[in-house]
Amino acid sequence: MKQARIATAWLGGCSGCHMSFLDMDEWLFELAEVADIVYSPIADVKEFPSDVDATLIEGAVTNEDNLELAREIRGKSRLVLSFGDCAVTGNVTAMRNPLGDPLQILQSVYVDAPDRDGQIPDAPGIVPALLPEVLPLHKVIRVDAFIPGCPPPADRIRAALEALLEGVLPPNRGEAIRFG
Amino acid sequence: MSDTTTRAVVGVSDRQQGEHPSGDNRFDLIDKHLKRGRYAQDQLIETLHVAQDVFGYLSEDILIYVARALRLPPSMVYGVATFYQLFTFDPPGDHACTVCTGTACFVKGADDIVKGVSNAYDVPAGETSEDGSLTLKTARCLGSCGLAPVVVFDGEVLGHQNTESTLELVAAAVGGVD
Amino acid sequence: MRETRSAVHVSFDGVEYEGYAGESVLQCARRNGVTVPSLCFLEGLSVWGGCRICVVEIAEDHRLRPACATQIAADMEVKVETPRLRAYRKAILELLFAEGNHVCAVCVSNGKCELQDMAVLCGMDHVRYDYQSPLREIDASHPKYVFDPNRCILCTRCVRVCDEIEGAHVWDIGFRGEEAHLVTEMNKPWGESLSCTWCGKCVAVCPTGSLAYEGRAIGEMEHDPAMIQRLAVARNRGEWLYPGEEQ
Amino acid sequence: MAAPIDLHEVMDREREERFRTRWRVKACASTACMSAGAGATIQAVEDMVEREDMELEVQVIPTGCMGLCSAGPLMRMMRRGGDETDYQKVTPDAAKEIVRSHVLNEEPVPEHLLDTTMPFFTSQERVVLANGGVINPDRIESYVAHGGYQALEKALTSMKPKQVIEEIRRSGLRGRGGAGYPVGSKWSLLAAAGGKTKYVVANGDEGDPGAYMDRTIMEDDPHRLIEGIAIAAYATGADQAYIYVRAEYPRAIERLDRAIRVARRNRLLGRKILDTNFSLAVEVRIGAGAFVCGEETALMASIEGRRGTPQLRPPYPTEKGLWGAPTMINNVETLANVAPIIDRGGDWFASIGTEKSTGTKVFALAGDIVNTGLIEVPMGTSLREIVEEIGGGVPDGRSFKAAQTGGPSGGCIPAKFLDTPVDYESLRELGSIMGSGGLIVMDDEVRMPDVAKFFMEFSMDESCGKCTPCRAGTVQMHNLLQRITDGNGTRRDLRDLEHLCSVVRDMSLCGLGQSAPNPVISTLQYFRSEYEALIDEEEVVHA
Repeated sequence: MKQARIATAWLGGCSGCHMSFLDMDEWLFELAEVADIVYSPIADVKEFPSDVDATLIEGAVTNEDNLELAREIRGKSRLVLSFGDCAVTGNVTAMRNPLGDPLQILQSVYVDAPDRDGQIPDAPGIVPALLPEVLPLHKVIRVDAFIPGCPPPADRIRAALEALLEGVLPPNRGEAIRFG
Repeated sequence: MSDTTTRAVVGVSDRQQGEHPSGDNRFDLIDKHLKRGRYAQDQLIETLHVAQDVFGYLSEDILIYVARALRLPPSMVYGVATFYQLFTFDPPGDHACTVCTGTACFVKGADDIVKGVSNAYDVPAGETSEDGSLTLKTARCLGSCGLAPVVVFDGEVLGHQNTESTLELVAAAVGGVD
Repeated sequence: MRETRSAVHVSFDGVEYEGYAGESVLQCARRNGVTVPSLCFLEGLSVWGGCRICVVEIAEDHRLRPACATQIAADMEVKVETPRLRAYRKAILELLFAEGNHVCAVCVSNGKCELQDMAVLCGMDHVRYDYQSPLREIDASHPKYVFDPNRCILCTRCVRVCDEIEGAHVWDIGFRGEEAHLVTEMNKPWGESLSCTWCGKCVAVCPTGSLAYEGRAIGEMEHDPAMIQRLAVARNRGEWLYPGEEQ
Repeated sequence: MAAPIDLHEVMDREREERFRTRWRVKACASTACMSAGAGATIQAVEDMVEREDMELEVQVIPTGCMGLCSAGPLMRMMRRGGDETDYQKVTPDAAKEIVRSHVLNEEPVPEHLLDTTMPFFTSQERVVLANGGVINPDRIESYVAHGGYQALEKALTSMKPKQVIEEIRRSGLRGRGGAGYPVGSKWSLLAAAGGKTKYVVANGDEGDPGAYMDRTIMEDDPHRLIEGIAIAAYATGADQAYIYVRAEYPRAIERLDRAIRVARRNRLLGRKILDTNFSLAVEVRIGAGAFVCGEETALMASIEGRRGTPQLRPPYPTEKGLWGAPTMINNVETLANVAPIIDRGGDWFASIGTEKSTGTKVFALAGDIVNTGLIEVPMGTSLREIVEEIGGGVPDGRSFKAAQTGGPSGGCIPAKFLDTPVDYESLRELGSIMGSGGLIVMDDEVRMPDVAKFFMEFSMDESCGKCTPCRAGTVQMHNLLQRITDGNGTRRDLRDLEHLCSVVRDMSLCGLGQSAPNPVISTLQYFRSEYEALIDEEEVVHA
């Protein structure tokens, strides 16, 4: 049987969702038998491959790199899933939104804060520019299913993957969709 | 609560002849209205109207004064006052420019007039310019739709206005823009 | 005492139950173990009817009515779970989540929140509308409690309990529309309130993490809205119930 | 207690006064003409009459609205027992010339002549506005001279309350505030309600932008409203009435306050009205800028001095209204129809208009149309007649695109439905409503999604904030409309917008929320291509 091609990606988030992914422990070995992890922050792959069956995206869309990667993933994945509260709602990552202009936020964090010689990081091509506001993933690309949770517990991730491997969308009822 | 209010509030039950206990005789006018309405709690909105007519706006002191006179919870008085659009909590500017934004005026370009004055004098609609010279307001519908777009400047209703004519009007009273 | 009330037949989603005259649709459903989602309603307080989560369909005329404010009538057929109602409830929850800053992950009530529970119950797994991201300052001026307006859904339970049960009327709603928010006296910090009795009932009834005890960390806050029901029973019937004994 | 007014004596006296001078100058002093400069015009004529010793020849009478507001200031020269000549755009100088020319030379002044044979005047049927341009609103005698308070006298002295209600029922009169509930049924409900205290409330919180018929009635014919209220109270057993007026109408408030005082002095209000056993106190209550207060339960909350948030129904106001007592709320225009019905009979009224929508309706005609102003036509008149004939069509060589009725709760009716008769049912079928009677004509330059956004902004700003769908739903709908009209919308935005229309319509607590999506729904229905042209084909392009 052909191996399923699964990817995970990490946008504006704390990587907690990926930690929870690793918490699936020995089931990861079972997963490896039926699926290839073709792209992931926990796998050393530089380019996002094409022809991916399903991609789990952690994190909100907060800068230009996130946006670019999200669009690339959408173009190369049959299914895209918002993985965790940041991707689903913006969550903690989006807590800057009420404060408005990101430049002012950078100013207050890097310059106005009691820090000597503070300056706003500015390295075009290396440090990506922040978007005016942090957006949940489904505001920038089409998303097929949502796995809320901060982070989603390991068994919730496993249930989602099991469903995907069976060719259906993850459960979207009951405790499977609890935020927080 | 400031000293003024404390004194004013004492005055509700302890009226003296002559000067109002608050030291501000304008409170007399509120007292007169309250008395005529027999301090009925349903007179709240009318009383706030009177207070705003007298003082130009509703300060915290005035709200507390009215709340105590009508024996209403302060938070309720605050809730009622802020519910209604016509009550204002800041002193108004020297001149008031109200642009009608009813449907007929909208169809005839009232939005541009608001934007024009707002940009020229750096005053958002509903607020007063920093130097206190101009308050820019919008009105729901002044019912003079036949004259759309309508502008009211310092109480005078003017029909068939446009951005230029309105700016001229404002400039004549407030002074031009640099 | 209940036995003396006249009973009528009602049905919820086609299943027959017994209802009592004078009972609301919501009360009848709850008593019979039928789940009707709701948020602003709280047994023991006056009916507000603002959240619209408990809206059900009355078969007779297909009209949608809030279960909290609709009286049971004989042979009433109530529909709770229809595709339309499910879609509407979900939309309303999305609207609530989008208008405040409900960041569950860092909320004192995470895991014990009625709004969060309601999202689970109604199958809301994401918000399709734009988050409004309002800028609202937390009021931590009270020595015992914290008010976080970011998490307020304007259910007015606190306003009602303070006015109707405690009699202090510290809280009210100020402004209107999307600007509407909870205010204390003259919109001053809660800690400066002259009428607050520190009784904590508003905190007990809050369905979200908006009103909480000072010093609670994420997920540590537990509310006790049923306290008001026990209080009402004690006042009206002279019976002092233990927690969990509420009907 | 002073003796009540002798209506017939006043009529005789007024008739004499009418014939005292050879000329009467009636000048429209309603708000629209005043803002067009009528104040100076009237002043100029009065000064001239005094200076040139014409008092025995000419009397100047300021009147209420003559209707054609776009041609103001309006003036009418009336010869004793003879012809009338109407003038438009009468400046102070023109006015003096007109009066001199008539009085001295019996010659009209051609430049300012107003053609009263045009359909704007001939196609109207004035019941509610019958006194517009006729009486001096400041004088009760003027109202009485034109048949005022006859209906009240008739009701009190020769009809039982039940008969009054029956007459209203026969007339088929329906609420003029929007929904069109049968007035007779409403009155019966209040009459049947128990309790010692009952209230009648006149709803003068005319908030629809573009509608000003209620203001005109309150300002220009206040006694007609008071008479209607008194008859309603008599029929239903109420002894206290309120007139709730929006604070934006200071002139109406002043006029009503004075009219109430005068009516009381003449024993037309107060204790033992016209020496019968019927007593009624009427009080004006003022709003403070909240559209939602036009909603019955919100209005009552406001009268009680609270936030104008709507309450759940049932209980209905006629069961539990103001301070828990049975209360009936009627719109101002509705009540202005009452005296004529009692005067001339329900059958007469029912003979005007259509079978289900009887009588006339006042519309405020505005927007891209030649003749703007207040018109009154029989129910069932076609939109085409109103727009093309009475209104004189769309100016500047442009073409008609849509007529907006019902304000933020109504919809936009496209050209293909111009032949629709204007009545409650027909307008509802088209996705609009009668509303209070604002009728805004839009030409082909107007973009309909912009119109929808305009009204959504209105509803959003005016939402009281009590229920979730209206408070938060209107914000999201406005947000989506903003994006779409900015050209940044997507197909999904359009889908979300349509879904929200249903959510807000079906789930909101009160009429404001329930009808807030109407402008969007109707423009989507008739002008969908304009939305489609604005949106991007892409599913998601927000960032």
